[in-house]
Amino acid sequence: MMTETLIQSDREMSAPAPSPSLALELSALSKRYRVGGGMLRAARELQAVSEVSLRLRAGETLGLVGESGCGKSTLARLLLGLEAPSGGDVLIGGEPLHRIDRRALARRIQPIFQDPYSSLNPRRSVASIVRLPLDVHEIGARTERASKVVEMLDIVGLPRRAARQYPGQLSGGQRQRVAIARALIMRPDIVVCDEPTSALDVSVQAQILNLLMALREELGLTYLFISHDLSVVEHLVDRVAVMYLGRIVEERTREQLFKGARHPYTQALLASALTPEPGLGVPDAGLGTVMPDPTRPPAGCAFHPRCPRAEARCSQQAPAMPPVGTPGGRAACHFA
Amino acid sequence: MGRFIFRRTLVALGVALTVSIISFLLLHLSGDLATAIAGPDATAAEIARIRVQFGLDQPMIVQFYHWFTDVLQLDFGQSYYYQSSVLSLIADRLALLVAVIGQAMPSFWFGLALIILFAVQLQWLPAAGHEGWQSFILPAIALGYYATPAMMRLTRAGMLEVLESDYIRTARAKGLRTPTVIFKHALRNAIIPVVALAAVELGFMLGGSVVIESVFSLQGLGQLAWDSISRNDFPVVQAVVLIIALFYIALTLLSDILNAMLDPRLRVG
Amino acid sequence: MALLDIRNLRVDLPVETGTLHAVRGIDLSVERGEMLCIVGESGCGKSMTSLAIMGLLPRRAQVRADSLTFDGIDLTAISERRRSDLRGARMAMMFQEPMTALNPAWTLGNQLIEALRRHRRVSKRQARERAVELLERVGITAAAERLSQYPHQLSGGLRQRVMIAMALMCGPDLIVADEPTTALDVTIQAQILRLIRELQQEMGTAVIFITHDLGVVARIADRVAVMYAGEVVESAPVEALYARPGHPYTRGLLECIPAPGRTAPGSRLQAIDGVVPSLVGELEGCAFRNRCPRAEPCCAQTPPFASLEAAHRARCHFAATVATVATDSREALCS
Amino acid sequence: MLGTDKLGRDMLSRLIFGARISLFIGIAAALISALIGITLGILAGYFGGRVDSVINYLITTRLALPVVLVALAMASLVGGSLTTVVVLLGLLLWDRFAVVTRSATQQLRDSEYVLSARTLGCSLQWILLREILPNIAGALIVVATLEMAHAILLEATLSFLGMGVQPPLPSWGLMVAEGKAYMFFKPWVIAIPGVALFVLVLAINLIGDGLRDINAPDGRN
Repeated sequence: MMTETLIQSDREMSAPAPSPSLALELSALSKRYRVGGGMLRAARELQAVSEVSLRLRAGETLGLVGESGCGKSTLARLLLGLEAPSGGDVLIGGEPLHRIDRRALARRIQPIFQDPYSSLNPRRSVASIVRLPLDVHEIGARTERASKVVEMLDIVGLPRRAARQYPGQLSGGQRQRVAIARALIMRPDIVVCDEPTSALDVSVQAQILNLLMALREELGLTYLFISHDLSVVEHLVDRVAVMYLGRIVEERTREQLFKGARHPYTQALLASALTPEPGLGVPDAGLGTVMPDPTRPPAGCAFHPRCPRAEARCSQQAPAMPPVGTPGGRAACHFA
Repeated sequence: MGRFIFRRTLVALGVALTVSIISFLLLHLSGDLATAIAGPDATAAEIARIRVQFGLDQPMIVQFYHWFTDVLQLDFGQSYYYQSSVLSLIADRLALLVAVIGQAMPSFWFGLALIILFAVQLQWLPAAGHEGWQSFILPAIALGYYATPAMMRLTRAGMLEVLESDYIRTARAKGLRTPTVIFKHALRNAIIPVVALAAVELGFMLGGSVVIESVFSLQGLGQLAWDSISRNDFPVVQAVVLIIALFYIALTLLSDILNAMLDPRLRVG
Repeated sequence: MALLDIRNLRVDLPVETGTLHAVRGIDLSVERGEMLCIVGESGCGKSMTSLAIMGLLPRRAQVRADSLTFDGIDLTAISERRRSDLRGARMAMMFQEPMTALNPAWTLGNQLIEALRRHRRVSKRQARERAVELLERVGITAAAERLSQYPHQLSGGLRQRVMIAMALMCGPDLIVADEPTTALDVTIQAQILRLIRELQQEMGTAVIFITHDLGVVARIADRVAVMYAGEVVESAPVEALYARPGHPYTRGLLECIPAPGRTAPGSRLQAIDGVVPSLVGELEGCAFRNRCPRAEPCCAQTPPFASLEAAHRARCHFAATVATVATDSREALCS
Repeated sequence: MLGTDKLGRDMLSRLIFGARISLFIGIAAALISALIGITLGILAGYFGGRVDSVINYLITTRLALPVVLVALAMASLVGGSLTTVVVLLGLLLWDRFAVVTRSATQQLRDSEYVLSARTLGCSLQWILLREILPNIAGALIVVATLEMAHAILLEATLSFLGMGVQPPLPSWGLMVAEGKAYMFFKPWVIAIPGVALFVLVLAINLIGDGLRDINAPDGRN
């Protein structure tokens, strides 16, 4: 196993050797925003993503969980090339993301967003939305594109007559199928699913989750699955990374994480997840009511003001995160 | 709040500077001023004399510098036509203008219709001039009527939107009586865009007064500008444009500060 | 006698294409100190029901009921003025969006105090004291200083705590909570739910808790009403509902969410196919039959409520069968 | 049919020809200002940050200038004519286009379908013109009708004051000005063009309202 530091020095010296089994590799990826700055006002700095290192093998599904504002959506935007990182690097199939042409990148990594209402252009027909990637990349002749669209509608389980409809005429689940068809028509290797079912009703959520699982099987896709719903994550992913205030605080395989989480924040998340079992009541995860200001993260461990286990050193010394690939998973906690 | 007002004032000053540059450039770039002042029948010698007299032979930047430093001392120069100080000319008529700008944008035809109906047919009010307060009623109505529908619409739309909002439902869920819900919770939030529009409309009215004053033969600021335009008396035109712009800027500044008092969320630069 | 008793409540809304029957004749009753959860998906009429109870529906909505009685008061017969005397005093409400439910232009203190001063003859000082006391009770630190803060200065979780304090200002008998934790993160949601449950038991307040989340329902409810397409399709004590769901829709809802121990990771989930029928115009027969795996011709007739056991009723022709096969077949269905 | 004016010209035919002039000026000025305003607005809304600050500043500055006075002054310098009026009004009426485009673009900029177009590698031009613009077109058509009406009224004002369209072209504003001297004896001389103006502007505003209703949000359900 390569350690994190090795990768970093490697990258500084020369382009890393492409490792074919790795679909996606993030090394010390960071993103800072300046917020609140106006014409005459100094901006404050928001560390949205901080030193995130992760690896995804081809065909693997990595779940990314954390509460709103923890930086998981920013991370998705960095991977999709929608934002430039402030530090660190993303390797896609071993190739640095910043060296990949925007259009070439589009063929390798595609998103599925949360809100099926805003993710489709309301002025375009379903056929035009699904065909858009082919149009932009000028792939195939007219008839070829049309037949590819029909094929794609079949794959995602939409009736062919839907092609002529507009997003406004479709239900939430159908819209999400259209978004999936658009993301997959160019057969990308990696799909970033940013809360793909959290805007849907539970009965529809199951349909979309089934579809995502079937497509992963058929097309050999690699998923980065971002969600706040732990039961969905547990059902779908191979490995889980937990994010808090811009950092990965714990990463483990699914079995390890759901059976033996080591970071107090992960433990709190798991305790707060309400499974449909009557009689258990609402558990107390022991978190306080203090919410940290992300532009002024607490010193030491960022979680210490809410942590039930915090001790004096937690407010002074930030716990180290073991390197990527540590056997048995890793957690950034002094007591892990 | 103090910092907000300070920042907002700085921006207003910046806009004022830009407007003064534009009002200067507008007149100096759109044609040869000396020729325009001298009139169509002037000889080349006369034009040259005017050019030197008004400093129009100097580089643009020098001309602007002189004009701008003078403006800072409230010296808008000499009127080409009246041959007197622009400032005193404007000060005389500003009072008259303020009386009329209680309201809005012009409709010269609406003004004429008012004259025909109230001055000629009914003979209730004077048709022209400014003797006594009665003379201002028709011009004020003519100026004001244009803005009224826009304000009413915005107030209505704002009110309807606010009444649909969650916090109104919260207020009603507390059992508050309808007048409390409307006047305490809804109006304060609905009035914010209206305050902003009112400032903009007031600014427009200043500019629009030229037409109404012409219709009612009022010797106001607008009429002064209009006369000066027809006489190619550009320092006056320039100063009127600038003063109206400054009025507008002051009004929007005021409305921003007022809105920040109404809504605490706006109290950031 | 029940604190709140609803018989055949209907809510109609005029829409462009006709009349939307948002609530189509529901019966509900809430006992004192009870936590009733109304669960259902978007558009099932659960929010309309809650607003109808509070008398907060938009004017264009038409509300009819055979009976709508709160503590012996016939709510359909009293004036709007009398109704508003009850609102905030004896029945209070909490909303979903903590970010928009508080007026941005007024301080928290002002908004808390006015709730009390509207209904009780107390001085400003007494009202302030009550507000501080309640803010502290809902877990807000430095409560006295918070009174002069504006809503935008607080996080979502804190605002929802303020909403709880606001609802409790007059010590109501009934709180209607419309998805109060849906907009919150899971850890905050758990804290707020604990708080609501604690306060409810401590003060003996009845709560109608509206949600789409079966996980939440399982953990806090005493009794549950499941709504679908404007109707209550099943109502039961919480244990009975989860152990022996009598309506195919309830069963479908329980089976389609991944649950550790029941659904194997990566396995196919039991989705409910199809979509909810349109509620514009009249709807004949069982509203769920177009999505129901066991629909039969008789489902074209509106099914009656079948009583399964004490206080457990389901609106299905086959309720008895559904309830008995449910427990043992669930494992089989998911393997 | 409607009689003649002081020079014996037929009012009706002048009125009808005047309508053509009013409409031409309204449409042409609205087009020019739309081009300026939409370009500035979409750039400000999409890029935000410094670009937005600068363009917002431009808009504020433009709003601070009194339109009628500036138009009058410029027309008097350049000389009133149909072209002058159209160009001047086009250059002065873009503010509302810019404001509306800017705020509408801001709302769409971070919408997920624009993000998704960006991840597909669409060019900036494609995103602005083919993804964003069609979705704000509805609002812009309404602004266009408003500005058309505004331009027509302003042209009539300029012509009324003698700085707009020059005689013998039959602008309605000019017709009112010409009739002003006789209005106490023959009120219809100013009433007819005035009513025509009123009806035209009202009609355009009503069309704008109608278009607004047609374009009402059809997106969500």
